Amino acid sequence: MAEGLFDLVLAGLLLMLAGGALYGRSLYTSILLFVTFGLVLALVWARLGAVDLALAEAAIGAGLTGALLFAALARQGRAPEGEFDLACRRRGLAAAAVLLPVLWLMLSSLAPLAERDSPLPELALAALPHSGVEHPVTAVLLNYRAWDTLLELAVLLLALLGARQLGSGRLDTARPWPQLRAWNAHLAPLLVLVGGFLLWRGSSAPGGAFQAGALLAAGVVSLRLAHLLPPLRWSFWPLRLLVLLGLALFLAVAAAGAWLGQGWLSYPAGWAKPLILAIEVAATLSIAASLSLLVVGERREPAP
Amino acid sequence: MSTPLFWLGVGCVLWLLGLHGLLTLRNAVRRIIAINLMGSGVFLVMVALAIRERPGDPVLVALVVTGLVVAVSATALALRLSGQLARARKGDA
Amino acid sequence: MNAALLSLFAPLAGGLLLVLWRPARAGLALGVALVSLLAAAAALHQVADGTRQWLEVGGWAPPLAIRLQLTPLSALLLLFTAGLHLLVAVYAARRPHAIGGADFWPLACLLHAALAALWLSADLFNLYVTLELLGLAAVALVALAGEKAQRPALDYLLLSLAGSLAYLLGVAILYGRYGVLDLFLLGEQATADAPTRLALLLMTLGLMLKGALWPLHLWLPAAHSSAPAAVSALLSALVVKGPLYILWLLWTRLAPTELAVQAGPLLAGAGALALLAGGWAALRTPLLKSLVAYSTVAQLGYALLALGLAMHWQEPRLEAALWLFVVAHGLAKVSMFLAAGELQHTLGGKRVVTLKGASQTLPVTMFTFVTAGVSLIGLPPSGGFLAKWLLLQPLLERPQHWGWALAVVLGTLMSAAYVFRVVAHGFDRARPQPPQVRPDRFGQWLTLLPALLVFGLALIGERMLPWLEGVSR
Amino acid sequence: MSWTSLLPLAIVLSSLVPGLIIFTLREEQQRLRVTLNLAGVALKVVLVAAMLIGVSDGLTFRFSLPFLPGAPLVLQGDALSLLFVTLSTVLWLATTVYAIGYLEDSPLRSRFFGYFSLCVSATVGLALAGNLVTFLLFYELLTLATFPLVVHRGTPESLRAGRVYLAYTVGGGTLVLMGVALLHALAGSPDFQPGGYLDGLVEERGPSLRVAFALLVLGLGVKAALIPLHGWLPKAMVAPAPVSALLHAVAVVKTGAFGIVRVVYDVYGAEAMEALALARPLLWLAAATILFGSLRALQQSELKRRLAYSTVSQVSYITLGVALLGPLAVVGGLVHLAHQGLMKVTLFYCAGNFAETLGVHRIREMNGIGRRMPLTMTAFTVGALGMIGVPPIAGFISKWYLGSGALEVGQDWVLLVLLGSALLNAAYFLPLVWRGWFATPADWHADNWAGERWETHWLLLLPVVFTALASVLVGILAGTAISPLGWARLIVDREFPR
Repeated sequence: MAEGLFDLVLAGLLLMLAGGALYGRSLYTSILLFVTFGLVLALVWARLGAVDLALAEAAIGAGLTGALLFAALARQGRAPEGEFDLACRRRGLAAAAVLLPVLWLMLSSLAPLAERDSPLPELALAALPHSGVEHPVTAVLLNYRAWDTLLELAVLLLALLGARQLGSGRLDTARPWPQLRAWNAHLAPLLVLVGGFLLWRGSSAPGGAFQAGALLAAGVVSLRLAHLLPPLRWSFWPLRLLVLLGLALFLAVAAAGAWLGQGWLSYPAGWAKPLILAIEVAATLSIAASLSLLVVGERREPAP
Repeated sequence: MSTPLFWLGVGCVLWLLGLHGLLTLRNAVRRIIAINLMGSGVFLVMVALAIRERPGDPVLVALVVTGLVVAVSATALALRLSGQLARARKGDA
Repeated sequence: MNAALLSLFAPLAGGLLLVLWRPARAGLALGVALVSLLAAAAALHQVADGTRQWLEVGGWAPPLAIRLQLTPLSALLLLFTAGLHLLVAVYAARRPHAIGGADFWPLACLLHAALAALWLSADLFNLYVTLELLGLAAVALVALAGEKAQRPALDYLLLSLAGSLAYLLGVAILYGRYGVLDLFLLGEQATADAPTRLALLLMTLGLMLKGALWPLHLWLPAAHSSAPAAVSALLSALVVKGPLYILWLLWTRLAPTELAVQAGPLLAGAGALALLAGGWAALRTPLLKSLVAYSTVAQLGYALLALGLAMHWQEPRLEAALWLFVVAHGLAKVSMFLAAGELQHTLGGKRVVTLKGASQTLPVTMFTFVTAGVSLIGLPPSGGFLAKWLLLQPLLERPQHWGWALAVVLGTLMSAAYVFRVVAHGFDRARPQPPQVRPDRFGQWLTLLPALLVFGLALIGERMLPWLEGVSR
Repeated sequence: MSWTSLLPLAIVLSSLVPGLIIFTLREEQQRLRVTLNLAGVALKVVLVAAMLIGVSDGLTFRFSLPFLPGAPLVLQGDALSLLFVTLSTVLWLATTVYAIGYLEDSPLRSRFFGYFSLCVSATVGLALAGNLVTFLLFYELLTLATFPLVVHRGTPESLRAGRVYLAYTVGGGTLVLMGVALLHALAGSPDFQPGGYLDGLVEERGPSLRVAFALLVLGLGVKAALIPLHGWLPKAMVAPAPVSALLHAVAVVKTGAFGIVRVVYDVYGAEAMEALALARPLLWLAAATILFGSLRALQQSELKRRLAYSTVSQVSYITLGVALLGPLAVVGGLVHLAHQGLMKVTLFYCAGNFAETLGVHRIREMNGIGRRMPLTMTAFTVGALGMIGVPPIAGFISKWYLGSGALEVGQDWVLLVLLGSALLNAAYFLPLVWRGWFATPADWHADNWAGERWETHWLLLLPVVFTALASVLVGILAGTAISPLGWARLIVDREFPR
């Protein structure tokens, strides 16, 4: 009963925040509500037992997206919006009138799904001893469905390459005040430590490359905002190497497997654990580098 | 009403709410938020399906992690684009 | 299978190298495309007898892990992708104005890799990731054009994301219902119940949005026409075909026959309307590249029509027609966009009227445009004709199906009208527009190549048919 | 691959290859261009002669290449195709000579001659087409190759005409495409064969066959300028004179008529035509076009437009002969294919000469032109009299056979149509002849060829004299086996085995 009530409160909060984020009076409010939404969502994941997700959501969903949103707001300024006039309201009502029956349709046809189950979890658990890790989610991510993960690193790279086409991504940051500098100087190593811990934990318990990478990125971003780090320049090749490291290593392992007869992305017996660990470390560094560049990447270099 | 079914419904509502925003809103940043809400809705549906059994379905959770990273990458790109556009508009004005 | 993997690996690894190692971009990109092309040819050779090969990624059995499949069709699409990438890369190396920026090289390689991964995948969620990869690569390429392309790029990105999320929700529902993600395992189990219907509906809408299939095509003309010429060529020829491929897999391999039969006329009707609406818009637009982009909308209508009717009548011949349309349109569209870019660049204007006298000032490019246009119209002996012929045969066999044939006729007439609209300006000698820069001869002849290949397609078409039709069923 | 299978291909290539090379030539490479053109013509003449001999000896020439599933590309030399091939080749020869003279010193000649050769290749390929799919291919190719010729001058007027031309021919081409595709869906695409190949289907798929026939005849009727599909033809007169001559005497209008012959006799066959009751509507359409074209010709004040409407009328004689479905009438229709070609090309050359030499475009400007240009005017007179049907010029022969053919199958009313048309022809041609010879000379604004040895450029004069002589000769020698009449009888003997 108490659990049901908790669910109800969480869900109500979630939906209210979502509505507020969409239709908030000013853009600033909207973004604030959206970041809060992310945090509540992380709570929901935790409540539903998906700790990996809770961590990922807190770090990536709420933290990083929030940072990106505020950065976008800073670029956009507080331009008057003229968003919610009468025409918009009419449009909104019309769309709602269309979508409500859709909701009913969806709910009625999805209801039976709550009772079914899947053969995959059992298979995943049965194969776990051979996967090289103890945590089933990590096994899925880096072994059973490693191909998805590889491509997803490529997606991240593409987002970075796409953002690079857009000219200066530099934030016009004010000079940081001294406390921030001092505070960040202590915060950053802490973030690195926590990130490393998450990464390590990932093989046996919730946590892993993405969560760790996002935390590291947060550290880098805060250091950079405090001007404790030099500008991150794309033209600096070790940085590019860092961005590519995870994907390159992953791809090399895949290709080596195919070349040596194991099969595409098959780890040789006994090598699964070290290889997965190596890939995770490399991926963490790459993700951290990519995400930091996405947030605080410097202006594109002059054309050669 | 079982817990999975409840969260399944919440996920659907969230997805539709996002869709509604995408259909009606014009501001780029708000539309990006709407897309993210749609994404959260889908993830909620997936996790709701994952907790139908004990312990939860690791495959679905892993899929959500992947989806989350994809979503954040795309969001980052979209936000940069919108920021650039806004800046260009300010430059024009 | 290893050959197919090489065809995928080469552009992926090449893309990474190009990011890292910046000098000698063009050469490396060309090498990558060439290797991929050869590997794809080898892959096609392996399955040319109509067999299908599986690869279980990571060595895990199917329901748990991802499977890749190599069929004659996917091998052919690999070959097609690599060939077009090579061609565009050669052109881009020669004509730097057509690419927008140096990042074209890695992005084009990654786009190629995304498509290769898509053609090979047989797993619904993996297909989602490849779709996102494809979408982001395409958006990044569009953004290469600079400021004027940012609004279209953002619209493209947002709608593409919305499409992906609709698709993903569909995937989630199917997984919830059947507990597996492998397309063929799902195909064995699928029944026509409410969750399956809902999932298929969501996925179809999402894919139609991503593939710019009418009526969800509104983002396409702006995005395709504002991109640099080489990018437009890749986008129109290749990128929109990815979602179409998934749509085809979904409805012919996964969906229960009963549902496919029901949904067929809807898709076919959308296709017929796409033919008309796209053709009409192409006739009306004052801008050259926008005309070419609308023609993509119209041409996708043929493919959608073929798909819908193939579903409705369970007719494998129409599936062959669908893929022939895709290949013929891809080749013709590469030529057409590159030619349009060349015309724009040399004559210094975006509008169709600036082509006045182009048949004298740029005869080869104008000829390229016409040759490609002839295939789009579907005049013999082009690949477009072959595809249309295959589409028409089942339509004409029974008088009650002649209504569909009428749509094809109208589409043909419309495409003739917009192609000749451009051509007529080319022959106008009243006030010819003088070229702004010296035309590049090699580039001109290069753009002609794919248009000529479309005509070659008609000669080998008969041998290709078994690869396209029914083999992977 | 023996020589009998390669010969049809070689005949098509003998104009296609020079044409493609000519496209790449620079404007000033006049000599090379002329050499290439003439070499192509000469080669084609030799090849066609070889094939003529072969076919009259009973050899078959067939070249085939896989193309569509169940429908290969087939080039085949049979008696009927050779009639058209020979006509095209001879007139190509004459027109090439004429065009070299006509276009001397005008811009964009490489492009012109390139498309000109393509156009002839398409016509010849169409004549040699061994099945409907191949026919369709060359039919569409012809549309594409003639469009640049129509808009060659690049003026707003010619562009407008080009648009109209395209609208009609692409529309017609699409109808033909649908007709061919429909027939393929019903019966496949076997080779053309005398008597047709649809016999087994008449009972079962009668309505579908009727629809296919309507599609084909309407589509072909665009090029054959059957009413109401003739609108493009007078407008296309803005093209340079050699193009008008070629379009009107051979390439475009005749392909339409030739296609109708093929469809009626070698796809449907007389029996199926009877069984499906298709011949009668076609006959009416042809008769109406004959009268309508002549009436409209009478109203024109511009020479080329009058000739154009005359073409509308005259080409339908072929369709008329075909639709009568009797052996004699078919002989008349087929022989008219050749005769009308010779006579009409003569008339167009003459009109071109008048325009080029004296700037004469309108009929009233022709007054007394015979004194300034006697040779051209003589040729014009021959052509005009032949069109009316005065013996012994070629036109008389065709009308004689058409008339007897109509009587043979009991369609006596057709005689009235023929008679009426002859009177109308006389009414619009004889005044021209009278003006040319007997009226007081008009005041010509310019005389581009005053004081030279000949009345105009010799390259313009030669083809005129040649085709006029030929028109008379084929009339006089009609009784011999090598005349078009003899050949048409050979075709009909094979078509209607008795």
